[in-house]
Amino acid sequence: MTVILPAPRGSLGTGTGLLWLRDMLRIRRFEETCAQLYSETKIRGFLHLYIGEEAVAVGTMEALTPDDSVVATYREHGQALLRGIPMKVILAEFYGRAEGCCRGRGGSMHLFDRTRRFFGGNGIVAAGLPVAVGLALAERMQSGGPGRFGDPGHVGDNVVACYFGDGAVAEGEFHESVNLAALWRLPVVFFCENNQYAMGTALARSHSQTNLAIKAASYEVPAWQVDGMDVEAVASAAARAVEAVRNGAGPHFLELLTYRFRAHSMYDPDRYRDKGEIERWRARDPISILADRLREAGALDDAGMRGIEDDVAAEIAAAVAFAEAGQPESVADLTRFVTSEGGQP
Amino acid sequence: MTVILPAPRGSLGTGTGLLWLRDMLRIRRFEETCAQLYSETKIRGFLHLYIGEEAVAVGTMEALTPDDSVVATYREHGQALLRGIPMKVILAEFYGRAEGCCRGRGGSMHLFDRTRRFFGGNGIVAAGLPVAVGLALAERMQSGGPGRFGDPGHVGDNVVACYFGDGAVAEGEFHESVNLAALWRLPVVFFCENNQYAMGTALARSHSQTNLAIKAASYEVPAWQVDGMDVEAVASAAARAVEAVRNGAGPHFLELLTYRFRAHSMYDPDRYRDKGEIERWRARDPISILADRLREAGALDDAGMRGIEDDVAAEIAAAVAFAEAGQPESVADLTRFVTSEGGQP
Amino acid sequence: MSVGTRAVPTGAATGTYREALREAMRDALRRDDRVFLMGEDVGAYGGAFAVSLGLLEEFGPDRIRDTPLSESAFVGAGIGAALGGMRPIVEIMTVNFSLLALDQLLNNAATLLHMSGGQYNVPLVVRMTTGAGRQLAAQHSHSLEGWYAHIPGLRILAPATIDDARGMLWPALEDPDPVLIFEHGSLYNVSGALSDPPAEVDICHAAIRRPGADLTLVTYGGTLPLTLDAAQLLAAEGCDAEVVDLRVLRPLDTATFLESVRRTHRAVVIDEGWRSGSLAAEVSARLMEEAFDDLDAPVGRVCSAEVPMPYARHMEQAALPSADKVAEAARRVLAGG
Amino acid sequence: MSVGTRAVPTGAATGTYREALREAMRDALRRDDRVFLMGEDVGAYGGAFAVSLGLLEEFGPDRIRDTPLSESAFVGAGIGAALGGMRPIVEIMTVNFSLLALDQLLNNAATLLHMSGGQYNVPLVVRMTTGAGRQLAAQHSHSLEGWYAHIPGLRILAPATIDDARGMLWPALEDPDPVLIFEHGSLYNVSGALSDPPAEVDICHAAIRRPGADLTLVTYGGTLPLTLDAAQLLAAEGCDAEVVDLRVLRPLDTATFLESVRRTHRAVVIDEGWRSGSLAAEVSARLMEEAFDDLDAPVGRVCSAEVPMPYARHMEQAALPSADKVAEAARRVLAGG
Ligand SMILES: Cc1ncc(C[n+]2csc(CCOP(=O)(O)OP(=O)(O)O)c2C)c(N)n1
Ligand SMILES: Cc1ncc(C[n+]2csc(CCOP(=O)(O)OP(=O)(O)O)c2C)c(N)n1
Ligand SMILES: [Mg+2]
Ligand SMILES: [Mg+2]
Repeated sequence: MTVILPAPRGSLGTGTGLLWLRDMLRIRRFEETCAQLYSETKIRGFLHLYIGEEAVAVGTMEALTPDDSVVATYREHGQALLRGIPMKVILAEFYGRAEGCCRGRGGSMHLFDRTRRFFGGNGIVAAGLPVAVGLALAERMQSGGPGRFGDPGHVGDNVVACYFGDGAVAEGEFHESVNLAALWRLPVVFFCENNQYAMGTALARSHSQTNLAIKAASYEVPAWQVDGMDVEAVASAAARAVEAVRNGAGPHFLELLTYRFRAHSMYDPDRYRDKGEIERWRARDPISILADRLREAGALDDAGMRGIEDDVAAEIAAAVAFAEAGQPESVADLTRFVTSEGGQP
Repeated sequence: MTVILPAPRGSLGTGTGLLWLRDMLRIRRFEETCAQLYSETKIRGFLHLYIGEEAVAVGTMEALTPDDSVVATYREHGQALLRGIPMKVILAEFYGRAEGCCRGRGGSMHLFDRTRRFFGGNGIVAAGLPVAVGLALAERMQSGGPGRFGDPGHVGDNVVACYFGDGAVAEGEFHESVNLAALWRLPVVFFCENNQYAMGTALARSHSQTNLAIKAASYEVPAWQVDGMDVEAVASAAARAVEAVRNGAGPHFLELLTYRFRAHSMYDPDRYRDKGEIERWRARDPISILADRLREAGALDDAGMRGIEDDVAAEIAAAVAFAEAGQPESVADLTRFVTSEGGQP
Repeated sequence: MSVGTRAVPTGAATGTYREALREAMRDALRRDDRVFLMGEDVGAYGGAFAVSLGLLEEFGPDRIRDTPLSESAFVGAGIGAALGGMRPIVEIMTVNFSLLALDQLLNNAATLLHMSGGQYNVPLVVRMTTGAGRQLAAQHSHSLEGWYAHIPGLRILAPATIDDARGMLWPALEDPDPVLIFEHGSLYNVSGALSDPPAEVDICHAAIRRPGADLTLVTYGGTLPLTLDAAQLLAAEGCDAEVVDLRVLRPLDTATFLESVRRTHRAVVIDEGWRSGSLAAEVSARLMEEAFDDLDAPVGRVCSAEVPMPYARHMEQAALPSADKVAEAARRVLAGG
Repeated sequence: MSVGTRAVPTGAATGTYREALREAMRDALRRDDRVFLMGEDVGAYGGAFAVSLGLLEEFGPDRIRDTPLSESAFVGAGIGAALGGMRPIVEIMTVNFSLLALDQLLNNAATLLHMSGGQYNVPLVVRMTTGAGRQLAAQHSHSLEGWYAHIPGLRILAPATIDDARGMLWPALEDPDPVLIFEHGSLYNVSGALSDPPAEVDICHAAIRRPGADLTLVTYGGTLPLTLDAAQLLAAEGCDAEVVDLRVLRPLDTATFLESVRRTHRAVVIDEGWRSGSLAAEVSARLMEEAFDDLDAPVGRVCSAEVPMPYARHMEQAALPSADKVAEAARRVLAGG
């Protein structure tokens, strides 16, 4: 239940490995650019960077299909990109442009994409969990046929992937949601991004039991810890968990041990962490780990790396150009979508 | 952690045993009278009876001193009586009389007594837990000296006893409160009155893990199940837990397995329980269990039993007379105590 | 899943407000497979106020779904299920416990559509009991629907009649946006005629429950009966009061009460909530803004005393609006100006 | 424990609203051993808005107590600690998250004294940031202090000036009943003179921030600066506006704004909350009730647009009150009647 699974050796198809590397770099470089744009005041509000945690999103989302649903937090740029929301549309959102995925209304914390079953982007810690449970309930109720209600023989659900942080585990909604999902054996997989801090509060100052997988296991939910800096380990754990959930085994919980290399948000002066601690984690940069492994396997060389970096840089440049050229939403639309168009008058 | 402790044999001092019997009978007969008075419409609102669960309050409260604090639920008549609030004052409260312990403002769900450190009487399920944690925090902060903050060597706290039901364990506040108490090693003992139902919802329809002690243990809180129909078992478990808490071992959790013989409240038609189930539990009536044991030990005979019953009946008769003679609070006092007298204007 | 659109005749001729609510749910559950009911004790217990009694037996535990005591999770799950294509009816046992789910309602249900730029609507219906009057004391007697009426993105309904109890649910389920229905606890046992087929009701407009020429009494929900009683008292004194039932607390139908007050030139607003910051304040402020020149006297308010509700009956009654208090306020307004 | 009563001179001559709040806490922590601060990130992080920066180092982790993300538990624990003889200051990071603790505040903190027949008072102080204006979007921009002002048993404060930021905490701690202090996020960086020793402030009365004869502008908290700006705009047009800062949202000091309006005969209420069911509605309703005959025109309201707050700056600004909107509303009121 609580061992840290090692990455299964030799399973790294180099094609997949290069794609993962590319995806992690897309997140990394995109966010580095965003940090820069933030200091230029092109982006405002809260901006929470995922830098350091890329292997978590990349490894877990590998296990999902387009029919699955994703519920994330305010630290969701990685998931949004991987789900296929175009980078330029995300950046336009950060610019507050009408071309953004939410017309500029959501900003960094509130990315949504209906066609991609991407359900945000939630700024209230732990508030996405009940919603994810409800989406899973809808999956279960609509999948029809035998095994509708609590039948362990049920197979073939779409899965809901629910992301949240270590801090969120202290909230009452975590407890209520995991219990409900387990009680009703719903097809939801809980991905706890344990980056060791909730803002400035270290894990051990938030939780009497710091092994969060043990906490989850107390709901009779299969739960284990995973090295969140090793994308292979993440991908194999996620594949196993998602497959089980899909096959009707009820909710699963993965605690992904990771670290954010940057501050909590652009507001955060990051006073509360030991520099040595940051350095130790940086030494396990998920991008370096994977790149080194690919190099070792002969699948990557300097030219290959440069090629990926160039591609990513081009995508980012195009995104910036798109966002810069974007238009503000008309103020006349301020009250649009408070209620549905064509709904009750 | 999760074994059901047997009662320690031979520990039953007969003097104590007779007092326990008397206390259980006081609760039982008092509540039977209340049910009667309810059908006569002398008592109104919600009335939640403790009948069947008497051993829990009697056994646990035995371990407390007058300096300890008690936080209970809307099903708190037993605790209120045992804490020493005069029966007549409780009944006057149910009558809505000015002589009641809350001037008739609280009724059955909201008994309070400041001088006895009895903090209610809370009608919101699980809402007493955070308050109990805060009372324990105040104890800890005021106990001064070494071991103030999280020092395991700290000794000699007053203890806060916090009661709540099995249903309450599903609420987010349970989770948040137990974690907080454990994190800060506060002197609170959680007494979970698991009577198998939350209104009409059976335990297994509320919790994915029905062993609630296991749930509590996941917070690193020592926790175990106790036969809540056996007052000796309860008393010995409570003594052990309270002593540990008092000595600075941090919070403890007891799951007291019990059953309410009556419906949830006087409103409840009790449609959801199997009659056979009720009969099986009634066969383990905590009063009969103790009385039989006392008879076996030669400490009780029919005359002795009659003597106790007569005493209790006399106390109840006096309480009824007192409540009947009570006066309504003056309507002019309606807005009194919305804020403190002598406080800010 | 199949989605019918025909209202199923119920056969019932007279009944209670409670039965009307139950029939509305039964009907919706039959008409639309996507509809289900979820909440504490809605199933095996039959509903804390017996509204859903018998539905578990008819529709099974998948669609009449007992939840643990986890208000935030099951309300949030209702939001998720609505996003996922279902049409959940979530019962929160009473408004008192809804505070535990308020974040989900405000920050998710009411906000998702706007915040997502129009992508995600939340077709959720939440029902809950509100109000005092049954000696349930300070924690079980709130009237907080005025708070919910403050939230953009929600529709707030307060059925005060049997027809509204029967008729509001289906259009609420058809609304693509979240709708909250507040059922006053004192109304469940009120009985009267239940039309078959049920009357169509709209969920947009206030209703005039008693026409009158001299004064407008504006109210909703649990205080409608006592307001009608007050109108009777006033009639005996020669004052012909009009009674407006707001019905829809958000978006508030200003036009109906405004039109009434422009005719009568005097108004009293009756609301069981605490006075300061009450819905009655909003009605008064709108009359200030829109009918200032039409008013012959300041608009009066009859609300609950600003105290946690006491248990003792005489104290509770002293704290609550009553027909006498309404009549008294009306007399003051008639005397003023 | 020793309880001092002397205000410790701070030595600071000018400073920010943030520093004033910090000084007030430092002072209270020094004066009274029973005082402690508890909340998310008040310690190691220094406070989400840096209000408590440095206090951990000075007072230690026992008295500057970081909590887990458990709003209901730590607010409830504040109530318990207050019952147990302490004088807790609980910081809820922002009003947005306070909904998760609202049940504790309404059903325990505000209710215990009355419900227990006068036995248990709750000397708790809760501080939180409120308001919009920093592009934090729909879930992080609420102004819900009007809801709290609806609750009997609570005192609600909204310091809008540096003196109030410095001076309200100590009397709030001396109040035997629960006090909530709302700090508008846009004020933290405002700087000005900090008197030494600090000015004594009361927590009972509204204040006139600008005397005037032609019109009364009633506001509080984050909208005070823009209201004063509007008064400047109006002055340039020859209208001498009086500005009333409510300061205490509950119990609302009606006398002060009433007296003002009786002199000026016209009023506009400015409030960052959504309009329907706003605190501004309550002020308007009270003027209706108490000043009807003194009013030359209907009382106006300037509130936020009734939408979840959008992220984009131009949209957020469009949704919020501004000096121009206030001046515009004032012109309408001046033209009316
Ligand atoms: C209910 C609630 N409380 C507080 C906050 C303020 N806040 C935003 S993020 C955050 C830390 C969350 O930590 P964690 O869950 O570990 O996620 P991480 O940011 O580390 O990814 C806090 C306290 C919030 N948004 N919601
Ligand atoms: C937050 C909340 N939700 C719902 C209720 C309604 N309610 C009152 S008691 C109760 C059952 C509680 O069950 P449990 O905790 O097991 O205690 P028991 O009544 O069995 O002693 C419910 C649902 C409530 N009072 N508070
Ligand atoms: Mg974290
Ligand atoms: Mg129970």
